Amino acid sequence: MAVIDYKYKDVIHRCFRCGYCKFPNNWIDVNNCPAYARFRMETYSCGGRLWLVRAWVNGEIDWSEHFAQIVYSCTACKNCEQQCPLRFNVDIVNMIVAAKSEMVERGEIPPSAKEFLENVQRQGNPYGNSREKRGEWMEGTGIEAYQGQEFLYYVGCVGSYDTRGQKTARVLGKVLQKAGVSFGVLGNDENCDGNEVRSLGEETLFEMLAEENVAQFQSLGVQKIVTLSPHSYNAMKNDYPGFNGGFDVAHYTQLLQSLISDGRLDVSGGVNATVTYHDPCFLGRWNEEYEAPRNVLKSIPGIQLIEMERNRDGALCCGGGGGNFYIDLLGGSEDSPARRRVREAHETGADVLAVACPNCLTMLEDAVKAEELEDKLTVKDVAEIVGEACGIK
Amino acid sequence: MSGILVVAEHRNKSLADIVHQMLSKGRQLADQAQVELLAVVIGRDIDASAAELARWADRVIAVKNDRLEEPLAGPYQKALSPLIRERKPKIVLMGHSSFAMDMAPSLSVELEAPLATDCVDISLQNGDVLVTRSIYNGKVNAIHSFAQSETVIITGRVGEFPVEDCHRQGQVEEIEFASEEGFNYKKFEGYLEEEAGGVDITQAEVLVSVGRGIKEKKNIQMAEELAEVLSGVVSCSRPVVDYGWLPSERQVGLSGKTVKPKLYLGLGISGAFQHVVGMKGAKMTVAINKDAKAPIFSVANYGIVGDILQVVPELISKISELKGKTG
Amino acid sequence: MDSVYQALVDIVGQEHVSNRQEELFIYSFDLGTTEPHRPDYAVAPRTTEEIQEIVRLANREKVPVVPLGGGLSLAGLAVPFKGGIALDLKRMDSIIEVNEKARYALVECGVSQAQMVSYLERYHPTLTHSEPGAPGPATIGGNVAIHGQGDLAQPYGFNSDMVNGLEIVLPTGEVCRFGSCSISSGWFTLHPLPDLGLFLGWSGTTGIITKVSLRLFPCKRIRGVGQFVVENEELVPEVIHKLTHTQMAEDIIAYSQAVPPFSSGLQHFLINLAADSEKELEFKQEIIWDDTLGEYIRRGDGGFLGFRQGLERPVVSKTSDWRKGGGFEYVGAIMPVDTYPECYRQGREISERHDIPYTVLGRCIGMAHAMMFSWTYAFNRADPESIKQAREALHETDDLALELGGTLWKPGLYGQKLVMERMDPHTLELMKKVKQLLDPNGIMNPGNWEVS
Amino acid sequence: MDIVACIKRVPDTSEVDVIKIDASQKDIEKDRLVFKINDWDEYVLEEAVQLREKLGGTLTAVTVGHNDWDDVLRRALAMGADTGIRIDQDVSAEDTHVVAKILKTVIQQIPHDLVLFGAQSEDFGSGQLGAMVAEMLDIPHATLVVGLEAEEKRVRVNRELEAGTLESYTIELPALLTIHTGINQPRYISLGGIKRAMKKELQVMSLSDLQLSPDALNPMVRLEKLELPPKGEGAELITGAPGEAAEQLTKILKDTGIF
Amino acid sequence: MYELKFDENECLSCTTQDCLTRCQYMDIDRDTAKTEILKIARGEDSFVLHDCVTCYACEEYCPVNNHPFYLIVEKQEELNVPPLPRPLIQRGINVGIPFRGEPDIVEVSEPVMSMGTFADLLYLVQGRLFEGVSIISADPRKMFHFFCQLMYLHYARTSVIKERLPNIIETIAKYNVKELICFHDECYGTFTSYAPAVGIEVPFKPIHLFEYLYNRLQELKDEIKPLNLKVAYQRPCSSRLSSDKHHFVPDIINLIGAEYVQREYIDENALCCGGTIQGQRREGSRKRAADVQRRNIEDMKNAGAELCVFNCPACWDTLAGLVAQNGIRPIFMSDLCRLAIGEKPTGWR
Repeated sequence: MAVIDYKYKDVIHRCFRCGYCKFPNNWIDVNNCPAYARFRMETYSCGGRLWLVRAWVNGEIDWSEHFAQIVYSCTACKNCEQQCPLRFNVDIVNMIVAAKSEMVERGEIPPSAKEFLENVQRQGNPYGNSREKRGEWMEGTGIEAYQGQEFLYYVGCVGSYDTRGQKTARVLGKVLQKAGVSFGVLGNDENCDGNEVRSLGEETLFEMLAEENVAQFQSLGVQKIVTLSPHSYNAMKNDYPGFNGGFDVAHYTQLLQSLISDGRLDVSGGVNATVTYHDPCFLGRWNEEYEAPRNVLKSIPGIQLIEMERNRDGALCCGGGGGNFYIDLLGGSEDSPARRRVREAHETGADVLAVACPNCLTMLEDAVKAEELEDKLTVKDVAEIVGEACGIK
Repeated sequence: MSGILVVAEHRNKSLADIVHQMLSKGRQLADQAQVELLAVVIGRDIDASAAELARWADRVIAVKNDRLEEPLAGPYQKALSPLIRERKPKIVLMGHSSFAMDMAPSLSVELEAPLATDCVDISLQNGDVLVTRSIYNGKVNAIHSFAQSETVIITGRVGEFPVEDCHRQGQVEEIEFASEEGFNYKKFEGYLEEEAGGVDITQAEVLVSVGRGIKEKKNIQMAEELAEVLSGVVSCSRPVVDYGWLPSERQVGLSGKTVKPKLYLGLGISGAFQHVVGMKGAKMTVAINKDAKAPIFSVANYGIVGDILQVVPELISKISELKGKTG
Repeated sequence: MDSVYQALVDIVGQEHVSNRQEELFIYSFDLGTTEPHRPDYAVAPRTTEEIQEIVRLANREKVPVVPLGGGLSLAGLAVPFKGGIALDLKRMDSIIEVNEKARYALVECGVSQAQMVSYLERYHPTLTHSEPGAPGPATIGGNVAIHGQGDLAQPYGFNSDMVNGLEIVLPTGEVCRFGSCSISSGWFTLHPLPDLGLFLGWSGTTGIITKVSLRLFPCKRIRGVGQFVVENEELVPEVIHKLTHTQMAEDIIAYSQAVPPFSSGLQHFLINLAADSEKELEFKQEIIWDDTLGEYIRRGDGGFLGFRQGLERPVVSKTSDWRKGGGFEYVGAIMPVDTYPECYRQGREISERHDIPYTVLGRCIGMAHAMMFSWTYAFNRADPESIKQAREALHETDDLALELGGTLWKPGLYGQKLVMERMDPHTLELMKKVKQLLDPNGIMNPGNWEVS
Repeated sequence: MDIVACIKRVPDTSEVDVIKIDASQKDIEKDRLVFKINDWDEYVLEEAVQLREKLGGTLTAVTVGHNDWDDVLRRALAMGADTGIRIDQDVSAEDTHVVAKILKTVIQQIPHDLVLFGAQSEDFGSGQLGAMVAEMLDIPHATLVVGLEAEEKRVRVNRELEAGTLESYTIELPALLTIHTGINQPRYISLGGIKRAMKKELQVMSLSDLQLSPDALNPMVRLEKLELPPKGEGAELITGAPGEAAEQLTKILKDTGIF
Repeated sequence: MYELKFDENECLSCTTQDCLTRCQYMDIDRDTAKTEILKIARGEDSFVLHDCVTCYACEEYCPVNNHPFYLIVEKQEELNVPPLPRPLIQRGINVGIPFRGEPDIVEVSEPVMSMGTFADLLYLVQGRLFEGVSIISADPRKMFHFFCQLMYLHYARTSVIKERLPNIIETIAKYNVKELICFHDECYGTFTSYAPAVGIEVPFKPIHLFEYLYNRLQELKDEIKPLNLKVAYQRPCSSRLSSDKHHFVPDIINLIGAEYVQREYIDENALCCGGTIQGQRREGSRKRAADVQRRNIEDMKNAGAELCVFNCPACWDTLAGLVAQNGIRPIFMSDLCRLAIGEKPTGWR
């Protein structure tokens, strides 16, 4: 039995499996680890996962597709790191990703993850859609190609290919136009940001994407980047500097916040709605940006913003992280985190569930349909709500 | 020009369906070129097959070989090549079957004759033979001609050449072929029918058929439920079998079963021709697929562009509701 | 095809049963030093009915059933020593009713302590339950099944004394209710019916607790912890006596531990106070710190370390990281208060003998009627030797507790043996009969409390 | 056991709705297409690697094409092939006979107990090449192999026939097999693996290295032209949210008396 | 052995007796003050030794820098009138014992800052303000090797300080730095006031954190967005040993466009956080501390303070919670400065 050479060998045994990792910060619910919420077996809890990885590393269990699915069901939402009381908690997600990397190197990963990574290798996006279609989302918007404008508007894979994501990408484009922001996009020449690739354990592929993107941005003289997706934001803000790509990166909610406060964007049109906001993991727990989206929403006349039981660093992940918006190891049940989340949103009495991430958007909108809440709860991206407020159709 | 020769493939004493399709095409070409249509059948107890071939062919050559109960590429080739050298047919025509894929290429090398396989059309234009092949998963057609050659070998795609019944009385020539060649280096061990798991999809009135788009093994449960409310069974396309999610007895298509249900409901099936061949006979076809461009939509009566994981649960509840009402 | 597996799938559905190596591996472990044993199946039921069917199946097939909640007993009480079904009850997690006027909560067994605390804070801020200070996922059902106690033990006693009613699935599959709920829809008292209390403290060997009605208590607006420290352990029983006399503390814990080093050798007191107003709080503080403990302070024998408002929930699992090793286990015992000095001195000796940083802690139960002691031994999960050391220390401590005249609390197999050796033979015989009567096929959590 | 795996590189056309045919009318516009290893050849490599892990010996990967075809060889090396050989000749439009001649010449020069091909290619799908090469090498072959048990001197194979029937043979080595999908589960090839494979040496040969004169390669089948197939009529699309769509479909099924 | 440089004649010739007359916790007139301080100087018992809350202030009040406070503490120890109960002293003395092995001395390049015993607060030294600063004592497990020991002035244990401080200085000296920024001004006071007072050599030049911050802010002037906040400052006891640096508090607050609110208990009249008072042996200590804290916070409120700025983590521990309860937001000085240059302090909302 081959014993795996594993980066966190001398840390991973320190997990006691006390199980705090299952809770949000207010302890209201044991279901704040998306994978555990979905399956409710100890194997899928953060601690169970770590113990299994350790057992695999030590040769106590063999690799199996089920094991791989348990590991890949981690959405890297960082709730566990938030809740774990022990000093090594900063490395929990890294420990899982390192296990994924081992599987990637062995080629032993869930089929859907294999598809995801091969598609990115080939077409620069998880869907395997043609690179030639990446720019289709912007047809008829009059959005310019990037040529030295102030901002590069980086759309990302979901915004470029997913029909729902494309809608948001367009609206945000129009909002930026309306605010007179000088920006451009890369269209078909945009490539995957690699954030999910890394969380799927394909370190080398991520490095390649990061290097290519950094090189491309620099050759175009990009200095400021605004991203549609918090996933892109995270990669570019925290990882690209390691590939000497130090750009001034903002998530669009941060840009909108300042545009509104500087009076460059007029949202006086208002929107009459009771809104509850879902924190995306890669904006929230990963980058501690909880307020910008809320401030944007609060600044819109007519909006009443109410909080879900679990919010900010206690938010429940939509289940789309770690590539799961595509490889989908958490779907197909009323216990799926996305469906739990929309039920929670519905309980607040809100009629709009606002998100700031295209992955969350697609995950939660599908969940609303599955829960048959279409006529009670609408999922909208903050960009779309702002769009309405400044009269963009 | 000289004749057209159809190579007949038979199993358990009866001709494969494809043979009739090739005979019909062969007949048509022969009439057009006003040449003889020959048919060759090789093996033992082939009289019935020979007689059937004679309904299309002007001349049937029945090559008798007691050792050849089954159509085995090796021996067949050894029996065929001298025959073709002797009769010099312009076209040797056979169905693009597994058997042909094993034999035709080596035959073409042995005879140094050009070979075009899996053709969707064959035509004669002032004496020249032209073939059409469907390439790049059916997105492009390629038209080929052949270099000067006494004989060209062509295999035709299953289902592309409609069977036109014909009632000739071609004459049957019997030849003894005793050669041991072709048996020794490659020993036939027999056929394996995969063990019947009790489910015979060819008999089902309703088939819920799943393809790659089902994404994960566990989602097959969902298809089972849908099949249940429609009192049908679950079938699938090749990838699902390749992934080991369903036994191959459930596979519809060229290498699987051919089905003719009242309703064929395709979930996440893109519709490659190898699959479509197997389900074209369905009375009604409904396709649900994320990819609006999937070929399946061109053969389906109704289509829903959407995520099966979303639509199917809805469908199940709606149907069971309605059934509940109507009892 | 495994027929038991198939039957389980039919009962709870595919996703809530497993016979795969991953689940079997995880459910074979306790977090303490107990050797793992693999179950044959892991099952997570959602309803009492499902549990009944599982138990009936288990009887038919003579398959052991090992119920677990948080699986945090640390004493190996949920390790499937004889294989069978690991029954994860955490999906039984509805809070069914909170009756404010009668001050009780009716919950399913799998409701976690953390969930309960948070739910009451959120929806019934004037009520609280006795929170055991175990990690948050520990369950209500599991806790009463082992006679747990919590942060209201000083005024109100064991958590198992706070049970107002129980729903049990018997080892033979019938559902039984105990207390007022057995004759009415009210879950407000366990007494004064003929006492059939055959389930509390049995660690799931006589049945599966599926519902618990738990007493709730007034939750005052302000709650906080004060700390007091003395050098001389001999002072501890006296100080506790005085403190309990005030009837003002919600929780009194005396402890001493090697980490952090600066507090090593000193005896610390954690004293929880609660009040609805600053006035009430100051009144209580005056009585505790100035009037009751003032004399020690002025003599220089005792030190006041300050009072913090707000209850910080203890995070015991931090202990598991003392040796960067992810593990600890403790011996729990119920002891007379005046044994504290011995418990401390000899416990500390045992730790030092096994080269483990010592922690000795005693929580006051009732008006000092007893103390729940814990002697904690951390170990390094990656180092078999340190696990061995911890195990030996635990066994020596089991012996110690009994020698000092105490009783063991939720003992593991070793401790159970010691207890049953010392137990009055007639009592033992009765235990045996009860067990045989309730569990004729011996399928419930076998290995535990087995009277030979 | 010494294994030779012959693999090819194909454009990924599955995602392209409309393929453009270039001016010559004899090829498609490839400049913006993405290329990949032929689907069947992934199974070839997986099978070869597994046999190699089991029986030892050498594993040589061979392909015919210009230098950007190296990447399929890199995959093979990343998976565990010892050697990668590329014959530097563009044959993408050529008659299979021509390609077969070239490969036969190469294979003759390397140790080969077992030669593996994909059952067909994704782009042209003629499924001829393997069997032709076998005939030229005068070794036994079996096409469409979906089951394979190998020993030192012989292999037992199952060929796929129609309608779920398999045909079973025992074949003496050396032999040539064409591998069908589903015979195994190809592993994921990490980019790290491929990068490491970049360091390995590739053998590149020209026709002259093989003493093949171009005119010895005269094609027997000529490509006249490419054209786009006529459109079929297609399905009536049911639109709306999953709920609504399901609603409508249910009604249709009801009305047509399905239930 | 190290000797406190105390000159009785300075007191004899002193005209103010500020040391005791200005004490905020004892009401003493000038005559009593003179007699008592001399009694103490001569090694006799005095109620002052019993009633002293050890707030350090007299060190600052003394016009001739004669170290009255150090004197009081030495005598408390000699005459065994410790202000705290034994277990607290025991605890306290143990705190300073380094454990978990020796610190590994690494290459550092100036500027260098020592965290003292607050390695856990590393998150307070982030951002552009601290760019390029090398940190000494960044490892919580080793930080007691850098513990200035001055805390024992509260414990009547100058003996402990004298015993341990030289080794601490030696350890730091191993880094051979010319200048050392002190994260905590207790360290700064130790090196600049106590060590010289008892004749301990300090081979490097301590820099006060606030002085460093002020200079950095000057460099980053353009980045500063005026805060327009009313700010109170909780002055720690140890700052009494570096009163010459106290002016940086108002300087910084003005520089970042905030308002340093005027209040009764400000600057020299600042009140102790109460942390040390509440545990003292003397009757009523707990209430005394509570009263000091109440007055202190009331005063902040009356002055309209929105923020309460802290320097000392110990003050923070005792007071931050109470301050917050009273609607005033507690913040460390370094975080306040980060706010001013548009950075977001850890956990700040």
